Formats: sequence, C-alpha cells, structure tokens
Amino acid sequence: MRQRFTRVVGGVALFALVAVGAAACKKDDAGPGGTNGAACGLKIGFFGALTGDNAGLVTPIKQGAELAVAQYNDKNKDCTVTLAEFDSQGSADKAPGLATNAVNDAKIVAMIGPAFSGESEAANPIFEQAKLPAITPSATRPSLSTKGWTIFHRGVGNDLAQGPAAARYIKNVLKAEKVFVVDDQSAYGAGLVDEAKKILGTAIVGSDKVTEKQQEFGATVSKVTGSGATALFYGGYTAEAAPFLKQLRSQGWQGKFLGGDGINDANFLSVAGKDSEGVIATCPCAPATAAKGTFVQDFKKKFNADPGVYADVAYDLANIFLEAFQTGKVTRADVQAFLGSYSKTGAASGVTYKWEANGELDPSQVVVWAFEAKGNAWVPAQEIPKS
Amino acid sequence: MSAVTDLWHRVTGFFNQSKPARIGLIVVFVAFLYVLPNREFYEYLNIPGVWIPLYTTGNDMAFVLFTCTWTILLALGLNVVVGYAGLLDLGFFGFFAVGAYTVALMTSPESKLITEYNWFESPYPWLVTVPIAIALALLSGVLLGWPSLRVRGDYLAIVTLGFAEVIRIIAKNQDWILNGDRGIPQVGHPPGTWPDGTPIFQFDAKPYYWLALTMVIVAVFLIRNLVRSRVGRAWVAIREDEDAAELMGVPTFRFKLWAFAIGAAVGGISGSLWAGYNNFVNSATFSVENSILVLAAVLLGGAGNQAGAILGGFLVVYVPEWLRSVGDVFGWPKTVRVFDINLDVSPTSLRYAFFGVLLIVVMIFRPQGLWPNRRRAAEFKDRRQAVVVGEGVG
Amino acid sequence: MLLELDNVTLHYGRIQALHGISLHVDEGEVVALIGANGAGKSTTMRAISGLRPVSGGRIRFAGADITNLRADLRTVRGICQSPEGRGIFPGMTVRENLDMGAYSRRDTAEIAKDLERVLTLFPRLRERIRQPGGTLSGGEQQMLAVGRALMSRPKLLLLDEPSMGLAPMLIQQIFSIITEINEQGTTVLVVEQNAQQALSRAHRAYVMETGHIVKEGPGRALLTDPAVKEAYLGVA
Amino acid sequence: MHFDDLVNGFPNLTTTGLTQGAIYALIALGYTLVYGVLRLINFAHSEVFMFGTFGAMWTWGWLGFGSTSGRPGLGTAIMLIALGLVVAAVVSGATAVVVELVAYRPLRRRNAPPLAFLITAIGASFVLMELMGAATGRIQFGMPPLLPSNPVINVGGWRITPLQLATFVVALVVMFALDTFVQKTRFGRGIRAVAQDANTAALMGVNKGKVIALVFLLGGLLAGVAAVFHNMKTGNTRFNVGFLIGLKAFAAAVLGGIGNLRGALVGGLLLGLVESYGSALFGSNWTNVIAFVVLVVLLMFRPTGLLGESLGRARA
Repeated sequence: MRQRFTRVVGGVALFALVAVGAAACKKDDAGPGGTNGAACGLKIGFFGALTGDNAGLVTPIKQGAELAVAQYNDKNKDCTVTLAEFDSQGSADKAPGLATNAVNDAKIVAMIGPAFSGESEAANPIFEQAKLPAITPSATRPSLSTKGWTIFHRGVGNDLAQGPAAARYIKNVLKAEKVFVVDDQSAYGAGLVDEAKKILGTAIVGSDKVTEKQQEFGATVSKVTGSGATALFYGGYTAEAAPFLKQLRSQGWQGKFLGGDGINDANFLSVAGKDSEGVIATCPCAPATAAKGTFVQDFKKKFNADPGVYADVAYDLANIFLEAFQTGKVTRADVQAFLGSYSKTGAASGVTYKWEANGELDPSQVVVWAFEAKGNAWVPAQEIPKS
Repeated sequence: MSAVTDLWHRVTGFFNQSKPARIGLIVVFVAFLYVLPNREFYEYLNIPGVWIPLYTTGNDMAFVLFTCTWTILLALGLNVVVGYAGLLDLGFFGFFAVGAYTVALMTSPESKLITEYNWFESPYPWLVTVPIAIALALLSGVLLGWPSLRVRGDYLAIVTLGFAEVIRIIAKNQDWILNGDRGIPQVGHPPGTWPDGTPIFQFDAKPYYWLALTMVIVAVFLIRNLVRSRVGRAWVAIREDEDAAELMGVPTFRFKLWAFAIGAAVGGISGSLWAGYNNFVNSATFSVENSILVLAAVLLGGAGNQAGAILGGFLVVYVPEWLRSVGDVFGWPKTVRVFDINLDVSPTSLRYAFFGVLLIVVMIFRPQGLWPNRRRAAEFKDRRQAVVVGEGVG
Repeated sequence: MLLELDNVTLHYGRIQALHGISLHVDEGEVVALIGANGAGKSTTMRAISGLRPVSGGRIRFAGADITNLRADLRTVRGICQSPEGRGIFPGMTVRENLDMGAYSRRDTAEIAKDLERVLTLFPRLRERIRQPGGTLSGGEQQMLAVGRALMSRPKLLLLDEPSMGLAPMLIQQIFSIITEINEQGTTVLVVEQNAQQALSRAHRAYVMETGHIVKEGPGRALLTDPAVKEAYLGVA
Repeated sequence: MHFDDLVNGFPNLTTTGLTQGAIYALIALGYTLVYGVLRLINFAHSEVFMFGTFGAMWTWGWLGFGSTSGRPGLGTAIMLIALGLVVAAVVSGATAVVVELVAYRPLRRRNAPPLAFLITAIGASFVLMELMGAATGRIQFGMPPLLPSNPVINVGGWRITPLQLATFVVALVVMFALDTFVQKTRFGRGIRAVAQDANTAALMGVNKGKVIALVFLLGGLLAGVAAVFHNMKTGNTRFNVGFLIGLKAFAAAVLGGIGNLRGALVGGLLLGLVESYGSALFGSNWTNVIAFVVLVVLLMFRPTGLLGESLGRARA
C-alpha cells in the first residue's frame, strides 16, 4: 500500500514538474474579441438546461436562437457568429462555473439566458461582475429585476403581469365562480398561482400542490371533482400539466383547464392530444402571425418540430444581438448600451423590445394574450385587458 | 524501456525507504494541488494537438475543482459510514443540505428567519454559522441514526434514502422557512480581503477551492487518527461481523451512531462551503441522484480507503465535466439523423451515459474500487479465486 | 474406473488445501475417505462436485474430463452430492426437496418410481411429506438429504459427513441404508469422521492428512492397521 | 389536514390508490425476484420499466395510434392493449436480460462484493436513461386514448373506470400466474432453490446462470405489463419516467418484505393506498414524505417488512 501510494504520488508529482516546465513557455491569451472592430468570430452565449430533466423545455428555446444565428451566418458567410452553449442542466449549483467560463471567454459579448429563475440567481451576479449583457428569454421570477443587476434584461413579462391577467381572464371572460388552483411548487408555478390567487379571491374553492416529475394525480383529481370547480388554473409546466389534464378528463371532470406560458408549447398539445381541446394558456406575448415573418415555417424546416414556447423570443433576442454586431457594437459595454436604447418589434414574437432601467420590458409593451387549444394548435383567443 | 523501469524502481525505492522523502513528495503533491486552478498552469497539462486537454474547456476549471473538492469532502464523510462502519447510506446528501441550509438561513439578508419570523435582526457572518452548520448536521446524523440503525443492510439503505427525500420535500415547500424552489439568495461568503481591498471570497471559485482543499486535508488527518484509534477498530469489527462484534462486547449501536454522526458532520462542512460559494441555495440541488452519485464516488474509488474516496469523489465530478469539451476537441458531430429524427449524440449531452459505462467497466475489472485499502484488496483477491467452477473460468 | 482424481490441488486464497490428491472409485464400490478435521476431506468432495475450482490436476468421470465442468452439469452426468450440513432447502416441503433431487431429469414415470423407492427406504419422510424441510429434526434432514441425492438416480453418490450430529442409533441406520443403496447398484464415495463405521462398510478407503492422501487400502484392512487405529479409531 | 377531502373522496381515493398500488406491485416484483435470488437491489429496474413504456408507445404509434388520434372502438382498443402488453413485456424483458448479461454477470464471474453490483446497477441505469433521453430528445410523449372513460361500475360514489378495472384484474392475474409459476413448476422450484441455497441448488443440477437470467426476464416481463398500464393511466412517458416510480416500487417491495413475492403485492397495494389517502389529507406535494415515513415507521417495528424476507426462505 505504502509502495503503491508512493508510486502514484510520485507519478503525479513528476507529471506536475513537466507541466511546470511547460508552463514557462506559455503564449499569451488572445486579446479580447473585436478589438479590430469586426464582428467576426464573436459568440452569443446560451445558458440553460440542455440535458437533464428540463432539457425538453429549454432545447426549443436554444433552437430559436440557433435558427437566428444560422440565418445570420448564411447571409454573412465571411464573418460568422457562433452560439456558445452552456448546459446548466437547469440547476443553480452547476450555474456559477459555467457563468465564470462564459465571462472568461472574451469572444462572448452577449448572453441569452439563463433560462430559469433559480440558475439566474446564481449566474447573474457573475455576469454582472464581468458586465456581460444578458437577456433571459424565459425566467419570469419578478424579484430578478430588483437585485440591482445592470446587465439583466428580461425578454418576456414576469409573473406579476401574467398571473393577474390569467385571473382576470377567468373572472371576467369565463365568469367562472368556482375555481380550483394547482401549482407544482416551482418558483415559476407557485409564483403564478400566488399572483392569480390575489385576484381570484373568494372564487377559489380549493387548491393543491403537486410536485415535479409527478405522474400520478389521483388524489388531486379526486379533490378537483369533489370541489365542483368549473375552472382550474394550473401553475407549472407541460411535463406535469399534460398528464394531470388527461387524468382529470379520464375521471370525467369537464371544467375549463387554464395554465400559464409553461404549458403554451406544442408538446402540451401533442402529449394531451384530444384532451387539450379548449384548454387556455396565457402568455406574456403576442401571437406570431404569418404576416410577421416566416419564423414558424423556418423553425419547422430546420428542426423538424414545432417551435416550443419562447423559441420565438429567443429567436428575436438573438436577432437583437446580431443587429448590434452588425452595427459595430462588438464589446460587452457597447452591446449593453445598445440594449439600453433599443426599441423595435421582434419578428417572431411580435413583442416590442424596449427595456426599463431595471431590465424589465417597458410595461406598456407587455401584453398578455390568451391562447386556446383548438384542433391541436394554439389559436390566439384574445388579448387580456390590463385591468 | 527496462532502463526507464529500472530508474523508476530506484526512484520509488528511494521514496519508500526514506520517510522525509516521502513526506516531501506529499508536500510537493499538495502544493501542486493548490496551484492547479491557475489557468496558466493547467493549460499546459496538455501539449496542443497531441493530447486531449486534461482540463475542462467546457466549464471553469477552478469551479470544477471546487465542485470536486466538496464532493470529495462528502465522499470522505460517507466513506466513514460505508467504508469503515459498513453501513449502506443512500441519503448522505441530506447532511449536505442541512449544512447548506443552515448557512443560507443565517447569512442571507433575505432569509425568512429575518424577514418573516424575526428570529434575529441581521444576518450572521459566514464564519460564525459554519460551526452551527456542522453541529446541526451532526445532530441530524444522530437523529437519523437513532431510529434507523436498528435496521440493517439494504433496509438501512432505503430508510436513509427516505430521509434524504423527506429533507428535500420539506425544503421544496416554499411556505416554510426554506422557501422551496425560490430558494435563498445572497448567502454570505467567507471573510477576508485581498491587499487591494476586494473581497477574496466572492464569485471566483479559486479561493473557495483552496479553502475546501484545506478542509479536505484537515478532514483526512482527523479521520485517519480516528480510524487508527479504538473507534476505528470497532468499526472494522462491525463491518466484518456485526453479531460477533456485539458478542465480543463492542457496543455496536453506539459506534454505528458515531460513524453516522461523524460522516454527517463532514457532510455538513461540505454543505456550508458550497452554500458560501454558490450564493444561492434552493431545493433543486438536493435530489436523490446526488446521494447516489456520492455513494458511487466512494465505491468507485474504493470503500474503506481515504485515498480511494478522494479519487472517486474527484472522478465522479471531473469525468462528466471533462466530457463536456471532448466533442469540440475531436470535432464530433452533435446530432445524427436517423429515420428523420435528430439524435443528439454530442458528448456533452451523453456524458452521463459515458459515465455510466465507466462505472460498469471499472466495477467489472476492479470490483474492489480503483484504490482500495490493503486489507480489502486481499479479501477481494481471495473472493475472486473462490468462484464456483464454470462461473469463473468457463 | 468411474471417477479418477489425478494429482488435484486446490487453494483457498493463498492457503493450499489440497496437495496433489490422486484417488479413484470403481463402479459398484463404496469408498470411504477418512481423516481428522481440516484434513481436506470436504474440500476434496467440493472439488469433485464442482463447488470449488481446482488449481491443478485433472478429474475424470466415466471416461470424460470434467475438471472444468460446471457443478450443475456434473450432476446431469450422474454425480450427486449430499452436501456437508445437509443443505436442505428450508422453505420447501419434503416433497419439494425430493423433487429438487430429480431437477435435471425429465422422465416423469421413472421419477415417480424413484420417489416411491426413496419413501420406502425412509418411511419417516413419507410421514412428513408436506412439512417444510426447515422443521425436520437433524436425523430426518440427513435422511432427506440422502433421499434427495438418490432422486437424481446418480451413478456416483457423494456423501459428506452423513453421520454428523446424529445419535448412534441413527448413524447405524444411515450406514445400513448406504449399504442397501450400494447393493441396489449405486457407487458411493463417503466422507466420514466416524472411521469405525465408514471403514467397516467400505470396500476401499483413503486416509487423508493435511491435504495429502497418506494411506489407501481395503476398508477391513485399514480397520486393523495400527497407525489408523491409533489416529482415528481411538484405540491405543 | 383536509379531512373533508379524505371523507368526500374516499371511494375515488381508494380506487385510484389500488390501481396505482397494482402498478407498484408489478414493478416491485422485479426488485423482489432479483433480490430474492441474488441479494441485489437492481437499480436499473426502473429503466427496464421505462423502456417498456416506450416499447408500447412506439408500437401504438406505428399502428397509427398517436396521442392526437381519436379513441378507437372497444375491440380495437383491447387488441391494441394486448399487443402493447406483449411488446412492452418483450422490450422490458429483453432490456432486463441485457442488463444482467452486461452489467451483472461479469461481476458474478469474478465473485464481486454486493456493493460493486450496486454501482454497476447505477451505471446501467445512467446508460439506459441517457441513451433513451438522447434518442427521444428528452421530450415527453403522449399516449393515444384507448379505453373509454365512462365508468363500468358506478354505485353510490364508487366509480370504477374500465382502465382501473383492467389494471387491477390484469395485475392480479399476472401476479397469480407468477406465484403459480414459482410455486408449482420445475423452473419455479429452481428459482426458489437458488434463492435458498445456491450451492446445494447447483449440486441438484440447477444451472444458476440460467435461473438468474430467468429471474431478470420475469421481472422485466412484469415491468413491461406495468409500463402499459402506466402509459394508459398517466397518458404520457419520457426518458426519466422510471426513476421515481422505480423508487416507490422498491419501497413497496421493502414494505412487504423484499424477496417475498406476496409481500410485493401487499406492499404495492398498501403504498398506493397510503399515498392516495395521504395526499388527500396533506396535499399531493407531501405524497413521498408520507410514503417514506410509513415505510420507516414500519421498518422500526418489523425490520424485514410486513411479510418477512425471501422466496420461501425460513427466517433465522
């Protein structure tokens, strides 16, 4: 044992000596990207869960950005931009290292992400320190904009916009008097439901909390059917919402099912199938109509799938950064300044991107729409009034 | 070639015979570990174009090393439980959670203990909370051990697994103090400033790595002394035959509880270090998978040997992180189209599959772990010869 | 020659248990293997039945080399061992235990005949046919073990310490049955500490000491051998 | 505490709990069979189950029944379910045997210690899950609607849907068949013999390798059956669906006494009921806590589970 230990330690030490020797002749790092003024070889970071349990949610978002970059590169073949992926697996404990890696890469002057709120809490302080401008396409926790991060931008409305809007829709449009609320305990889902509850008030006849990865909703279904609710608002993601809905229907519940943008994706329709008919999903986004561009068709062509929720936002955000590069904004500070004065409507999402000082979208630009599932597609139902 | 091996034997022979030389060697090795996260240093672990870089290009090296180090701390703690006392614990990450949450709750200005329950006025500094975190982890080890150590073997595994799951679900419930998935941001950092006045411990993982590495070294020495004492001998006795140990007058329950408590305390240190770095603690980190990963670390390295636990803890973190970048090095395609479906084959996304293969392969060829302790290695050698005819040879 | 061991060695870890054992059993014989505790008798049995791999030498059975054959395939070829400590399946009934003996056979009619034969040989087992094996007394378990071994209709029956832990009367009975089985045409190799009984019943015997065979001869002759007398028969 | 929810929903909670319990029990049998023979927690069993869910789904999809298609007639539905059961059982069974051959058999040949098996099990679980994840883009897939949802029995608040009835009946039939197989047949005796005393079993001519492969195959087949009913019950699957349900099924096996076939049934049903009642009482988010607390408390008083260990092994 002692002998073996010595051998191993010795081996590593020898190796270390060789490495030290080699370190003596190290060449310098490449200087920060874009000092020559060209946008060539710049990178846009994408930060989010690309593997792990939540990858299904984030991968389409990444693909949105990927599509924008690919289209840009097709037009600028001599001076391309790459999308650098940082796979956080959606967890806050993996985020800091990747964030550090991102800020250490001088070629990365813009960041799309982090995709989730939890990892944003851990990664954004690091981006802030390095002044790397970031726009999240999907993290909707309201408190993110109150931390004093100058680099933080949000490409969508936060839970404060969506939750109450969903509640107003239930109250004023559906005129439902018995509402059941369920959330998945995620920061997103619980936040949405908490905001909605404030407006729904006494209309709530029951509530339950489910949990991520849950597959079996028998007890919750039983509560819902027992409560006599005619509408159910679900705060959470497709992964649980779709099986929950199916189990509700198979137990004969006929009420209206509503959810936030967490279920506003093609996969919800595909998983829930016929049961999705009539489901309402709210989204702090305007409908992407054919007039606004060919995003949906392009996405389908490239990835052989329907764009998931926020894929359009990521596409627009990537295009904002690419526009910055094209106009010669090639340092982090330049891009940050560019965002500060930006005000244009995105081609895919139809949202006008104009940011306030705290990084939130200009409230007048935040619209919340209700989409209804009809014939296996999300059909825009109406814009939900602001009060 | 033989000249080289000859030289090698002479060198190792020299080190084996001379204690100062051996200590010197260890000192050099430790010093090497301390300088490792410096970019200038590790990038030259590779000769460009010849080897695959040994450092992690897909993730910040200092961060990866820090993650390795706190995982190693966990592995060292679990090694006491599994390796020395022979108790199968599948919920070890729970103690990490206890440590992390204690620190987060006491050092964050957004902690509910301050904002909602008014237990205290302002956050405590990180350093003050660490002993409390360790104490609470130790206490929770005892509290878990008290009822669960009455069951044995695989039943203990499921009980401890349940314990970790219960902790996670309690943490997940945001109405309680731990604030669920929304978590606790702005966790305090360890104290200290550089000469220019900027804090040492902020977002850069390097100082944390140094701190954690120091903790590992301290833990190794403390556990080593413990194992060589009466306690350690009692553990070995319990591991090899609990009933016999009991008959020989070893108070097995008490010593098993000891193992649990000490393991838990080390896990608590790891958690408090991690919370101090990560700045944000939420329930998502404390999944059962992580407990299993730590157990894999201990057994991969070689249960019952601290060097093995260290090696295992290093590998389970480092290998997947390193695999992130392998695809870029070799220029592997990221997706393959089969039957109109895009299959994601990038090493980044398949890294846990590769890691799984690694676990299987290592266990097949070295079931005792990569670096087992001497006594166990001998036992394994004997076992291997004791195979029933036909299963072994044919 | 039914069974032949040629210079067989066997190791437990680094400890060598058998130092080149050579012995043979002819068809129709009862051969005894005697020796003190730890002489390697049971280890020899395990080598023959295939429970432990040998580290050297050859084992031949009915003309074929079975040195590296899997244990269960040796049973199929006709070696059946009643293991030391009896090895009754405690959760199975007596009937099921007996059926286990015939596990590798498919000839249902013949199995039924053999079952009848065993139950006639051991009437106690017939009384307890539905009882779980774990609830039998020591003697009954020994009978069950022997009966079960017979159910495989072995060419060679290996009996490991059939008298262990039994009252003298039962020992007598067990050995009578061994003789009876042998007379019905089964070759038997029996390992025993009870040298008196074993030698008086065996056609031939081997004496083992610390992993070696030290003596060989007809059973009766060994009974009168002064050295054997002194060492194993307790006669000065 | 919501006692009113428990009281109002009692019939419903009971039926859903028993249905879920039947699925747990089917999977638990896989753990228990392997444990009984090898003393090994087959952690990869959850992925064996997961492969079954995909096997059935792809078969249905191949026949033109996807998540968005309409509900077929009853005859077609029964045909589809039967076909799904066969395919899922074959896929899961084959997966289980492959895991045995690749991850466990080489270790057995080297007489590796139990903990080494635990690690290869974890490794195999990673490999299977990640490969499926990569192959399916880690997204979720919906199931076609098969059985009608209007209840077959509807008496005084007791509403039993065709699916619940089918799950329960099929699960019981399958488990009865397995029990008969293990108790009455020659192979079954072989399994019990190896479980009780592997060496003596070899002396009786039992091929241990074959028995072990058989045990994995049986466990896989049952997991496949469970997979089909899980598919229909939850209406979806994805690459990581196995982990949680596998954990629960393992807990169910321990609850009933791991290694004990009837224990798996009892443990599964009990766990299903406890979860169902418990989540009505405390909220669905506490389901797992309730499950584990019940398990731990039970183990305090009966350290080897409700019915005790093993495939008929007498307790020491």
